[in-house]
Amino acid sequence: MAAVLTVLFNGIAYGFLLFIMSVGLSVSLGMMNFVNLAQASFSMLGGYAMVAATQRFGVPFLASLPIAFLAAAAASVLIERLVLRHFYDTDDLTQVLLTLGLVFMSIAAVTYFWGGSYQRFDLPAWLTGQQDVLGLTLETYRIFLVLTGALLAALLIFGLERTRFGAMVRACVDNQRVAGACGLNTQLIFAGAFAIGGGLAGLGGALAANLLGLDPNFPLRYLVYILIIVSVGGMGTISGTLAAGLALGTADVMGKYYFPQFGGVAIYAATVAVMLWRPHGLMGRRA
Amino acid sequence: QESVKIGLLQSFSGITSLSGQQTDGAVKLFMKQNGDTAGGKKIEFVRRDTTGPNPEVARRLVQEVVTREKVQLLIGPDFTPNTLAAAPILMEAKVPSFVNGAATTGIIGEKSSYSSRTFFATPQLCRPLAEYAVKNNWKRVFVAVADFAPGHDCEKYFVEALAAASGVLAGQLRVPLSNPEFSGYMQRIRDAKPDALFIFMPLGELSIGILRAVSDSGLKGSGIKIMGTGDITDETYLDAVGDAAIGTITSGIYSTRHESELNKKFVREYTELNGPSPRIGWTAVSIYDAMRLAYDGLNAQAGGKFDPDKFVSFVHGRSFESPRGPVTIDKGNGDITQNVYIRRTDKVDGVLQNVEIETFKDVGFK
Amino acid sequence: MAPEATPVLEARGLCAGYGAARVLHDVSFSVARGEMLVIIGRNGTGKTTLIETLCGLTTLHGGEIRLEGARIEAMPPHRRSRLGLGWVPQEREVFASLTVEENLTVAARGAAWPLERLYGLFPRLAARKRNFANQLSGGEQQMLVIARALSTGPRLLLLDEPVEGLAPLIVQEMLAAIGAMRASGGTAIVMVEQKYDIALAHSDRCLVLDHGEAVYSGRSADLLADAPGLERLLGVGGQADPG
Amino acid sequence: MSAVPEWFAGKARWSGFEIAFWCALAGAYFLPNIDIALLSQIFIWGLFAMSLDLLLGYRGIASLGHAAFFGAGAYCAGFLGKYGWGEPVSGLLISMLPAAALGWLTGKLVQRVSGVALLMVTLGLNLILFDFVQRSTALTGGDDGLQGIAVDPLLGLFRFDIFGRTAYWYSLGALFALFVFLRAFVHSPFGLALTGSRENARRMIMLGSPVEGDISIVFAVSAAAAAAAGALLTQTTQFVSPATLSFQRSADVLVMLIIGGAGRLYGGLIGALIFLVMKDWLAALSPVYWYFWIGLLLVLVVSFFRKGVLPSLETGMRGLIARLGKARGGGPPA
Amino acid sequence: MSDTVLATRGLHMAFGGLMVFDHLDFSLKQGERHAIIGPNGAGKTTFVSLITGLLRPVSGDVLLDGRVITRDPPQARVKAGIVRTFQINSLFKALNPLESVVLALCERDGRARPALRAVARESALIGEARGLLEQFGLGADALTPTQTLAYGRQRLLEIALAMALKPRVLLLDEPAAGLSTRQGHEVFEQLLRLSAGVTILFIEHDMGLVFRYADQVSVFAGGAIIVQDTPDNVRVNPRVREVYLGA
Ligand SMILES: Nc1ncnc2c1ncn2[C@@H]1O[C@H](COP(=O)(O)OP(=O)(O)OP(=O)(O)O)[C@@H](O)[C@H]1O
Ligand SMILES: Nc1ncnc2c1ncn2[C@@H]1O[C@H](COP(=O)(O)OP(=O)(O)OP(=O)(O)O)[C@@H](O)[C@H]1O
Ligand SMILES: [Mg+2]
Ligand SMILES: [Mg+2]
Repeated sequence: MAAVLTVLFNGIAYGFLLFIMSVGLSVSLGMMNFVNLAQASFSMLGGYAMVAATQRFGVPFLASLPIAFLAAAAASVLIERLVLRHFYDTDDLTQVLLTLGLVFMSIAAVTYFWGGSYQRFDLPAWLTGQQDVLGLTLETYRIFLVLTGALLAALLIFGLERTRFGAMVRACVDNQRVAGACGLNTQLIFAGAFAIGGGLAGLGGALAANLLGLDPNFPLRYLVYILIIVSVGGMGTISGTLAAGLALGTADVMGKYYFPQFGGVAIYAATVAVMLWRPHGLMGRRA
Repeated sequence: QESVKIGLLQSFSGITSLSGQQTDGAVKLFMKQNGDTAGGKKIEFVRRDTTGPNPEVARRLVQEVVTREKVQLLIGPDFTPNTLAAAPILMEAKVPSFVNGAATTGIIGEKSSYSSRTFFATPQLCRPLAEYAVKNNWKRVFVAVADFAPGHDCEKYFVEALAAASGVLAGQLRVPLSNPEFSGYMQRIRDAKPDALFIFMPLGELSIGILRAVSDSGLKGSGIKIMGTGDITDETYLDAVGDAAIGTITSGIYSTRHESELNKKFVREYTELNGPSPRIGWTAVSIYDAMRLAYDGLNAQAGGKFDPDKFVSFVHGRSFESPRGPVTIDKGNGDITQNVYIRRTDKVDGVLQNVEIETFKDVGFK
Repeated sequence: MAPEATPVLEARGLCAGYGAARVLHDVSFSVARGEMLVIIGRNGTGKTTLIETLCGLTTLHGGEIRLEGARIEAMPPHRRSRLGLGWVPQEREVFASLTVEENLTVAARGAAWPLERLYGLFPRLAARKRNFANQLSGGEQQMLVIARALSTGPRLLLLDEPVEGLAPLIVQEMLAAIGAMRASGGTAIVMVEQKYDIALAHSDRCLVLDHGEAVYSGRSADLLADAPGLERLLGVGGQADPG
Repeated sequence: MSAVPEWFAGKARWSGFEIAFWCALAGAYFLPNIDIALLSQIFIWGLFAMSLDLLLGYRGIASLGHAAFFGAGAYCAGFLGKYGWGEPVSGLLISMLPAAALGWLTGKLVQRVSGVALLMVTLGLNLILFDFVQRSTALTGGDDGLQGIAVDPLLGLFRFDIFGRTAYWYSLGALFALFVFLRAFVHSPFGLALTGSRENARRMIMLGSPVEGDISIVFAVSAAAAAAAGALLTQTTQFVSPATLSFQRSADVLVMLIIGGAGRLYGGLIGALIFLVMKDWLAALSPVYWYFWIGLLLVLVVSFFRKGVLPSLETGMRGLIARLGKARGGGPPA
Repeated sequence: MSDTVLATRGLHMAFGGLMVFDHLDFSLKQGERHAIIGPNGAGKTTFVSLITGLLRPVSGDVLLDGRVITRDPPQARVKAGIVRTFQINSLFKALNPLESVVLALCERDGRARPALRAVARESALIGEARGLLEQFGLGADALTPTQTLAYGRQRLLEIALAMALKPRVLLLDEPAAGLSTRQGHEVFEQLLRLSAGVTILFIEHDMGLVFRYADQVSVFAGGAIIVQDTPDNVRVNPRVREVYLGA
């Protein structure tokens, strides 16, 4: 019984990790309707910012998280102003190609500055090891992930999805011309939304680095996972992304425990099934 | 002055770019120590990026360097599928090659009699470790391998050797190649209550991930011995694993800590030349040894026109002292016989190292 | 300061189009407080272009636009809107992924048109407020776009074929509401309308465009009474077919 | 007005550009120091991209798992070669069949989904197939590739040599044959119907068109062409590995098609040419950092050739011709 | 009753919680020109979509010539002769009018599926398409891409596409939308000239058009048909004035 509960908990923690990783893209795709694969690069950047802060400048881990957010947010706005804003009205595939190009460039750039190897960093002692909770032995970092993930989800759902700012962004995306003529400063709103999306991606990267490792190929390695989570959840609904993360996370961990012979196929099969069953995702908005 | 062209086909980009960096490092060091001529001919390199296990590209590049660049010797391509895809061309064009970064058995010899291997063959690492485990009374072993051909290979040899040494298979599982999450597997291993866990994972996210998971989940602290082929504690990735790697028992062909004058010189000069990062892994040694065989082979036919058949018959059957220890290239098929070391990962002077604790001498490639 | 003296909107010598292509040639007009100006003309003659030029959505090649005396032709669209320009686009451009209510609050400004007042004008919208805008019927979308423009509290309302697709009863109610706005708040209106009979009957002055040029400007009642003039200016239904 | 009855015929006619293009491909072989191995690979990728163009350019549905069909053809040709069917031309044709069936089924499966869902379903199916092939080492040799493929000389005369001469002519010939087929396909009423469904599926339904059924057909044809490309790769290299159906390949072919420009068959070929030549050149020039330059290439292409290189060139050409016509004072009669 | 072409029986429709109409019985006679009017959101467009099969009713049936077609897919209904136009133009933007009409004709004659014979060889169909475009006055625009056509021309093409299918029952959703009063009349005149023998059901908010061109008028409101009568009677009906026409 304890084993089952531990596995379940691990699945939930993994689910939150997937959520944290994907939420940046979820915001940019859902709110901005921009297929910004470069979010994966911002994740990586957040990870590297965290490592640089903690390892080189001795910043405590917790304090390095906002740094990761800000670094990625700044980079995101920069890229938006320089490149992406010229592509709001292009089709999905053009955006995919453009941002894929940016991902490639980021990989080479990171290799140039930080080298090709995996980054080493040590978590503070209080985040490592295991804790006894209600008779279960749980990994400390996973507990931390669950708490942070839940907090983040709550913040975003109530602070972004259900607010006027969220509606403004979606209005600008639906029709930039009309939104502008209705008095919305589309440039500013877009930049703001990109900052939030990029920052979240950076935060996700910083939190994920411990479990997933961090090297220049990080964006390519996790791109598919991120895409899967966001689409299964339903474009741009943060609650959907959370639901998809939790569902696929638990399914994955439970699957590996009970049916290890199925290997990695479970998550893909689940994706195919969900997308055929509900083409707009678990919580997709449009009818 | 006459020249000899050597093709250098390695992965210089992408996930496997570190081996490319080591290749460059080793070549640079060797040239510095031995000059840029061999057998009176100037050495020129044709360097191409295989971009990882990508047989279609590798084959085309081999075709290109052989038919257009007209290289006489080839170091590479790396990875088993690349090697296999290239073999027929090398056979037909009579271009001797040195295989490294590909460990599958049987890819040297009948597939291409012009090849020699300076790397290692999978059973070379798996069998000694099984014997070592049983000898130390870790009888019930759980086997976890990556779910792809090399993993299946390794699993086969290890389980065979374990049975031969009358050990017991406590359970086994195959981990998919793209797998960011191990906790379900960890629980499964814990449930099986083995004495030891044997791991084979390719270098990279999986090798790092599993050692971290073993440590984070508390499996390591619970008395289960963690062991595996040297991939999981390869020096290039060891620091990224961090303290989670300490205490891991691995079998390997080379450690920077290997006690020999030749190795100390090798490590010192390599580091001076290429800097401390990335650390020296077994790719560097494998390339370094390939360079030495190439030079020796060319020197042996100094003055004459390059003759691939003579070259191969000179290289096959050769024994020499490598930084890793004594090495013999098989006379029959060009595969490699070498010492295999059982190492324990420890922190030495604040740096994670693979410390050799036992030596299996002259282990064959079968 | 005499408010009656400065027109709410004054356009002088407007030349505008899309990119390098010119659609409007030297168009001038003005609208006073509480006044309603209709713009009529055949299909494709540049009426929508004129409205969009006022909003800042086209390429301006020359001319100036003053809103209550202040030059606005160099401003981006959102600043013009904040100065009191409200726009109802021709093609029912609702924010499709917002609910009806979000459409009405997302750009809301000022206190003149709170939600209740909008819903009072268009009760149909109140009934559908939780639905996404793209689920509405054609007429409902048209109501939504008008209500959205009102929600920004405009001093000058630009209406591009606002009665299109609306039931006759709703048209009457809407025109009545516009009349009330003009009377009480002094809101000025510029309206483009194909159904010139309705348009002329409800407006003070009119401007007739042809091939991007203003070919007539005067009192609506005069033009409505002048049948031959109408025939000459609005002619045989647009670019009539040769066959 | 006289243009009206000629409109369709004019569109279907072979233009001088086209003929010159194919002659250039054949003639490239005789250039000194040309990398014919690379060119053969470009033909194969070009065919693959062309097959995707049928789906994306003409029917407007993107597949993120097209490598599944390529790989199906590649493995099918591999198995044929391994188990004694070494004759290449018939092997190529046979290899197209299973993939066509697979495509038809995929079409059935996805006919009710579109957009992102379609991308994810095709991606998922591709990954599942990849996983299966890679793990079934006993059947497929897994990562090490299928061993023991033998391919007979082409037409019983030309051995597949190490210089890749036979491979060059064989791939070019197959590419051309399939191109002629696909070209006829898109110029038929069915091609027009596909374009109609791309533009406005709802309206097509209201014209009584079996829009959903068409998806299966176009998937099957596209899959068969992709499989032909895969089989060509196997036959010309006598090697097949799971890399033939990796996600990477699906992504690459999409990139090539978009670079070249979707919706005109040639786009895929041009895209393959640009992408592979640049990649080869950059990788040789700067092995460690070529990723950067390829990324930059993508960014530049979408920035300056919004709809792909070929359509942008066409528009540019047309503009130029119009300007020249004006300059001469003439201009086409209206 | 034998001359009834199209009918609905107890048609019930709702979107989630929103009931659009409840138990609707309606019939359309052969050769009739029938207008549907009613307040915005009364369900007129929805009704047309139910008949054409783009939407499925919650319950109730649609009948063509007395045969239940409620479960038939839209394509089958088109083949049976039920053809519609859309309230907002729904065209093939990248194709030109000639291609669009040829496409419609190929679909009508089932010539789109055999896949290797060139379109250019369908000279009979191409000729027919040209004739149709001439009739609608679109001859000069035959090769202009649809998206660059003026709105009024697009509106004509919308109708021409429907006519190309040789419908038995033609459903028109606000065909004069976006046109001036005068153009609206022209469109209707043209349509009626070309559609002898076709049963027509149209939705309009322009009463001038309704009262001039309809034989029968149905007024939808509040989920039901509140009045069905001749134009003259509908015009003076007090209920209709109250919910729809106004003063
Ligand atoms: N986005 C655009 N780009 C280029 N030209 C345009 C664009 N929009 C409109 N035009 C052209 O500008 C001219 C004027 O169009 P406009 O829409 O202003 O006419 P309109 O008088 O509003 O017509 P309608 O009565 O049909 O609404 C037309 O010839 C049209 O083709
Ligand atoms: N997909 C949908 N989801 C939810 N509600 C819908 C949907 N489609 C239509 N409705 C609602 O159903 C009702 C009927 O819509 P319909 O389009 O049939 O109206 P209509 O009579 O054609 O109105 P109009 O004259 O404005 O075109 C409207 O209230 C509309 O909001
Ligand atoms: Mg207009
Ligand atoms: Mg309607």
